[in-house]
Amino acid sequence: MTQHLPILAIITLFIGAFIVALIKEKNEVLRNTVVLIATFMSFIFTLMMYKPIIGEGNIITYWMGNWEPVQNWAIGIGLEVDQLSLFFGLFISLSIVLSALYSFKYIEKETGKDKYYVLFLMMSASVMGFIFTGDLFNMYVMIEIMTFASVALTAFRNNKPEAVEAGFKYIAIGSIGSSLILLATVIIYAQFHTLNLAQIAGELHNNYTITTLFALALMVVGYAVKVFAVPTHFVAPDAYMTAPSSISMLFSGIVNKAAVYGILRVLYVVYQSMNLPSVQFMLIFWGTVTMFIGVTMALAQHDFKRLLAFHSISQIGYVITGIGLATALGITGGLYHALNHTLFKGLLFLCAGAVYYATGTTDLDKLGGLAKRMPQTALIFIIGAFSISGIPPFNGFVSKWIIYQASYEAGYAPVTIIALIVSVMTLASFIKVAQSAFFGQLPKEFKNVEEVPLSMRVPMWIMAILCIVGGIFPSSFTKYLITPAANAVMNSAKYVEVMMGPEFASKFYNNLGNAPVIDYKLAGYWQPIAWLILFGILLLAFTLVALLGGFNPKHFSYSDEEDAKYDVFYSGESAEFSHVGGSDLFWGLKYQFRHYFDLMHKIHNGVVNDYALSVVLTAAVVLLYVFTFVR
Amino acid sequence: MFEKLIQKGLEKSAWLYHLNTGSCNGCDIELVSVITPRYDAERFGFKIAGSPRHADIIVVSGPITSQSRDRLIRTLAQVPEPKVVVSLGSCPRSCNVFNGSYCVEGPLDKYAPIDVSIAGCPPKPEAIMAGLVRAVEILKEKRRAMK
Amino acid sequence: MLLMNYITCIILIVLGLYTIVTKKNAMKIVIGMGLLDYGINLLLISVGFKAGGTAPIFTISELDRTSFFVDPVPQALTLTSIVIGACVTALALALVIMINKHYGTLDTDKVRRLKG
Amino acid sequence: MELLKRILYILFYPGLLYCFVGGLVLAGIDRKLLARMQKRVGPPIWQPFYDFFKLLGKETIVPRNAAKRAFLAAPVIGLISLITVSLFIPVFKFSPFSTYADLIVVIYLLTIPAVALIVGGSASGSPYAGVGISREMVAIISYELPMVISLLAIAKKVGLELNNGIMTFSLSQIVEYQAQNGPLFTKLSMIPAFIAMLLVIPCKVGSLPFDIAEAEIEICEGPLVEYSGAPLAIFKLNHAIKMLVMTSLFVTLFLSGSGTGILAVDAILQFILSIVVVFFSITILKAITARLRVEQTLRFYWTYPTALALLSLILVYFGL
Repeated sequence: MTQHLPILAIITLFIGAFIVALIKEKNEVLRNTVVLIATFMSFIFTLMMYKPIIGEGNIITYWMGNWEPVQNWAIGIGLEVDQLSLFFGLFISLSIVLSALYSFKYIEKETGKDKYYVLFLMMSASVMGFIFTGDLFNMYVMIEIMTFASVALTAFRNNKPEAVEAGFKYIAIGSIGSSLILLATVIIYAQFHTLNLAQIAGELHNNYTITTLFALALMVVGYAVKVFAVPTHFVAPDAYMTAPSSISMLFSGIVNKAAVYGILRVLYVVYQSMNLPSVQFMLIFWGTVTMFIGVTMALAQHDFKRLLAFHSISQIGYVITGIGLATALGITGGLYHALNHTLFKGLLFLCAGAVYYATGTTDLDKLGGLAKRMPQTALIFIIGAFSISGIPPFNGFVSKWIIYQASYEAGYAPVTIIALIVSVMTLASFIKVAQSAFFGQLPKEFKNVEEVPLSMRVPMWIMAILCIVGGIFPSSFTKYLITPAANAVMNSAKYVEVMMGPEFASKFYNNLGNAPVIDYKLAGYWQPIAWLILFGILLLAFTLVALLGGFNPKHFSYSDEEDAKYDVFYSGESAEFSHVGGSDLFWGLKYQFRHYFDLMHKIHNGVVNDYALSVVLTAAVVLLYVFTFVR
Repeated sequence: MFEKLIQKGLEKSAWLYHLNTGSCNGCDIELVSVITPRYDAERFGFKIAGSPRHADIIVVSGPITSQSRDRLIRTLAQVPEPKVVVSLGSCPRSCNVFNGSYCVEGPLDKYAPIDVSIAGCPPKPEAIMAGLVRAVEILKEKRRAMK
Repeated sequence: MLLMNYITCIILIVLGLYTIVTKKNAMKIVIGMGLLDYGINLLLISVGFKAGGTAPIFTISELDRTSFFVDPVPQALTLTSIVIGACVTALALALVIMINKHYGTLDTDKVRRLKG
Repeated sequence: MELLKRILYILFYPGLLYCFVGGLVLAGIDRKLLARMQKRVGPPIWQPFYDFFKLLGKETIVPRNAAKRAFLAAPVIGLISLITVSLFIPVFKFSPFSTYADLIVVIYLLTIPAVALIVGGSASGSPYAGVGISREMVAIISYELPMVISLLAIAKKVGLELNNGIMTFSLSQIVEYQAQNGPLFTKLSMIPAFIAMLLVIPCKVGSLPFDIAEAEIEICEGPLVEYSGAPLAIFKLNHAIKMLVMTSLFVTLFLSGSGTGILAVDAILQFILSIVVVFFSITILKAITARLRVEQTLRFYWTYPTALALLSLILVYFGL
C-alpha cells in the first residue's frame, strides 16, 4: 500500500475537483463535504507516508503506468518522494485542509462558488503533484496548472476592476516565467534525452557544459518569477490583495513554497551546485535584496493584504538567504523558516480575511478599534504578528535566530546585519497594522461588527497553536522534520540511487556516504522547561501582590455607559473621533528616507510592460552571471 | 502592612496636575518656580504629571472662563481616586478682579469641592509649598476613607 | 537544414518577448505570449528530429531491424505544451474582455489602479 | 534540589526581588544625581519605592473604548520578559540559569518590554498613545542598528580566540575571555564599540534626550497616558528594571573579568559598576541635553554610533 501513497495523495484532489465540477450549484452541503473529504484524504495519505520515509529513512518511488527504466534509461514519468518533498508535502497539505475549512463560510457571500472550489482543488492538486513528482516535464505541467488556477482565482471577484487587472498582470508575468522553465526543460532534454530528475542528476554530476549552464540560468529565473523574488515581485502584491483571503493564504503558503522547493530541487539535487561559491553568493545576494525591498515597501502600504503580500516577499527573502548559505545550519534555518512562514503568514491572511468578512474593507485608513468587537481575531493577529517579527516565545524567532547564526558563521556579516534590521522593520509594520486596524478608536460604521463564525476561527486557532508550539519546542520540530529534510538536500546520491536502480548511481558518485550529519545544539536557546517554570512563578508573584489587597478595593473600575470619567483623555475636549493610524505612523522614518521611498513608489507604477521588462532584465543578468562565474 | 506602605507612599510622592482655566499666568509661573532648584518641591516627592490619570493633586489656577468650564469638569472627572483639588491664587476662589465679567463662570466651588485653597495673587512659593503639604494630609485621609 | 528551425525559434521567442515588453495594448501582449509559446514548441519539436527517421507510428508486426524512427517523446511533450498554450491564451483573452468592460480601454498605461 | 535552586534564583537573586529592589534603587540614584547636578536637593534615593506603592494604592481606570485584556496584560508581559532577561545575564562567571546564555536571545527578549509598552499604549485607544507608539517604534529601529553591529564585533572578537575562529554568541564565553585577558574595553578594537553601546543605552532605556515616546509635555506621557494605578506602577517598575538590566548587560560585555568568585561580593561589584555606567551614560546626558525630534534621533543613531560600531567590526577583522 505504501507504494501507491504519493499518487493517491495527488489524485484524491484531482478527483475531488472533477466531482465538484459535476455537482455545480445543485447541492451546497454535498459539495462542501466532497471538498473536505478530498483535502482531508490527501492530508491523511501524506501523513501515512511519514513513517516509511522519515521514520525508516528510505525513499518511495512510483513509476506511472509501471514503465520501469529499461537498461538504465528512464522512459516513463516517475514520482519520487524523499524526506525533502515529504517535509514540504506535510505542511502544504495541512494548510490546504485549513484553507478549505476556512473558505466554506468565507465564500458564502460570493457568487459562482462551485467554480471557486474547482479552481481551489486544481491548484492544491497541482502543488502536491509538483512536490511529489520526479520528472522534469511533469514539474513544468504542474507549475503551469498552478499558475493557471492562481490567475483564475485572483480574478475570482470579477465584479471588482482591480481583481481583473491583477489577474491579467499575473498571467502576463506568470506565462513568461513558465515559458522560461519550459525552455530550460527543452534544453536539458536536448542534452540528455531523458526527463527523469534522478537520471539527469546522475549525468550532470560535475560535468557542466555550456548548454546545461544555460538551462540552469533559465530554470532559476523561471522559478524566481514563481517565487516572486525581488526584480520579478511586482505582480505579487496585486494578486494577493485582490484574491480572496483563503486563496492569498494559499498563495503565500504553498505556491511560493512550491517554487522554493523547485529552486532547491533543481539547484541542489539535480545540479549539485551546492558547494559552488558563485551559486551560493547569487542566492544570498538575491535573498538579501528581496528581504530588504519587501519590508521597506511594506512599511509604506495603506492596505492590510497588500502589506502582508510585501511581507511574504521579504520572508521568502529570508528563506532564500538561508538556503543560499548551503551550510548544514543554513539549510536547516531556511527550511524551518519556510515551515514557520507558511504557518504565521497563513494565520495573518486569515485574520485579514476575517476583518474583510466582518467589516467589508481591508483599507487600514478606514479601520480602527476592532479588538473590542472581534477579541479572538485580535488575539490571533497578535500571535501571528509576534511570530513573524521574531519575538522569542514564538516560532518566527527560532528560524530567524538559526539564519542569523548560520549567516554570521559563514562569514556574511552584512547579511546578518540587514536580516536583523529587516526583522525590526517587520515588527514596525505589524505594530502599524495593530494600531490602525485592531486598537485605537472604533469608527461609527463598524459599531455593530460581529466576531467571525466558528468555522472560520477554528483553522486560525489551529495555526496559532502551531505557531506557539513551534516556538516553545523547537528541538522536536527540527529532529523529526527538518534535519532529515536538510540531510536529503545535502546528499542527493541516495535520491539517484533509489530511483534508477542500485548500480546506476555508483557509476557517477565515487563517495556514496551520506551527508554530514547536521548536529548543532541550539546554543544558548534556553530549555523550554525553564521558561515554563518562570511563567508559573511570576504569575504566582503577581497574584500574591494582587491578593495582598495592595490594590484599590474596587479593583479595576470599568463601565460602558457615557461617563466622562471613562472617556479617553483629550486634554479636556469631548472625545470626538480622532484615530491615529494608517499611514501617518512612522512619518519620522519615511521623512528620513523620503528619497528612497519616493523612488520605490515610482518603480512600482503598475504598468504590465515595465513588470515584464524587469523579468527579462533579471533573466539577462542571471544568464550573464551564470556564464561568467559558475563553473 | 500594605496599607501603611501606601499611606507612606501617598505622603511622600504626590503628583501634581496643573489645570489652567484662563489665569493670567502669574500663578502658573509661581507654581513652576516651586520646582526650581531654589524651592525644589521634588524633595518632598512632588512632580508635575503629564496626564490627569497620573495625578493625585489637581492644582487649578484662574477664574473659570466659559471656554474652559466643561473642559475643567471633564478633566476633573478623569482623575483616579483618591484626588485632591487645590485652588492656586485667589482667582479660582473668588474670580478676583474678573468677577462679573461676561465670560467668567464664577468660582471653582460651583463645579468641584475645593480641599485646599492657596491665597495670594500670585501666592509666594513658600505659601504654595505649605498648601501642597496640607493637601497631602487630606489625600491620606481620603485614602483611609476610601478603604 | 535543422539550423533554419533553431533560428526561427530564436526569432519567435525574441519577437514574443519584444511584443510583451513594448506593446501597450493588452491584446498585443496576449499575442506576444502566444508567440513566445509557439517559438518554444517549435524548438521542442526540432529537438527530437533524426535525419532519415520516419514517423514513430507502427504496429508490432511491422517492427523489424531496419525501421528507424524519429524521437517520439518531444512530440508528446509538444502536444501538452500546445494545449497549455491554448488554455493560457483563452484565459488571458477572457481577462482582456473583462478589462475592457471595467476600464473601457485596453491601454496598459491606463489600466494601473494597483500601484505603489 | 536543582528545581529548588532554580526557584530560588527566579524569586530572589537575579530574579524578581533583585530586579525590583535594584531597579528602583538605581532609578532613585539616577534622579538624585540629576538633582545634585542642578544644584537641587532632590528626592531621597528610595523615592521610586514611594512612587511605586502610592500608585499601587490608586484606583485603576480602564477607558471605555480600550481593549481591556491587552490594556491590562501589557505591563505584566513586559515585567516577565525583563526578569527573564536578568536571569540570563552572567555576573562575573556566575550565570544562574543556563550554562551558555546567548546574546541574540537576550537582545530579542529586550525588545519584548518595548513591544509590550507599544501594545499597551495602542490598546488604550488614545490619540496621544498613537503618536507615542510611532515614536517608540522609530526609536527601536534607530538604536537596533548600532547595537547589533557592536554585538557582532564583540562576538567575532571573542570567537577568534575561544571558539577556534567561528564567532560565539554565548555570554559565558565572553566573560571567560575577559577573565583571561582583561576587560574588553581595554582592547583597541573594542573602544569604538564601547562608545557606541554607551550611546545606545539612553535610547533603549528611554531617558531624557531620547524619551520622545514618553514626552511628558508634548504628548502627555505618550503610551502611558491612559494608565493609572497598578498597571502604571508596573510600567514605571519596568522602566527602572530596564535601566538595571541594560547597564548590567553593558558591564558583563565590557567591564567584567574573573571577579572574586564569591557570589555576594560579585553581585555588589556588578551593581556598583552599573551605577557608574548609569551615571556616565544616562544621567550626564539627561542633565546637559534637551529632547530630540524623532527623525533627528534616527539620523543621529544611524550615523555616529553606527560608524563607530562598523569601525570596531573592521578593526576586529584586522585582528587587532
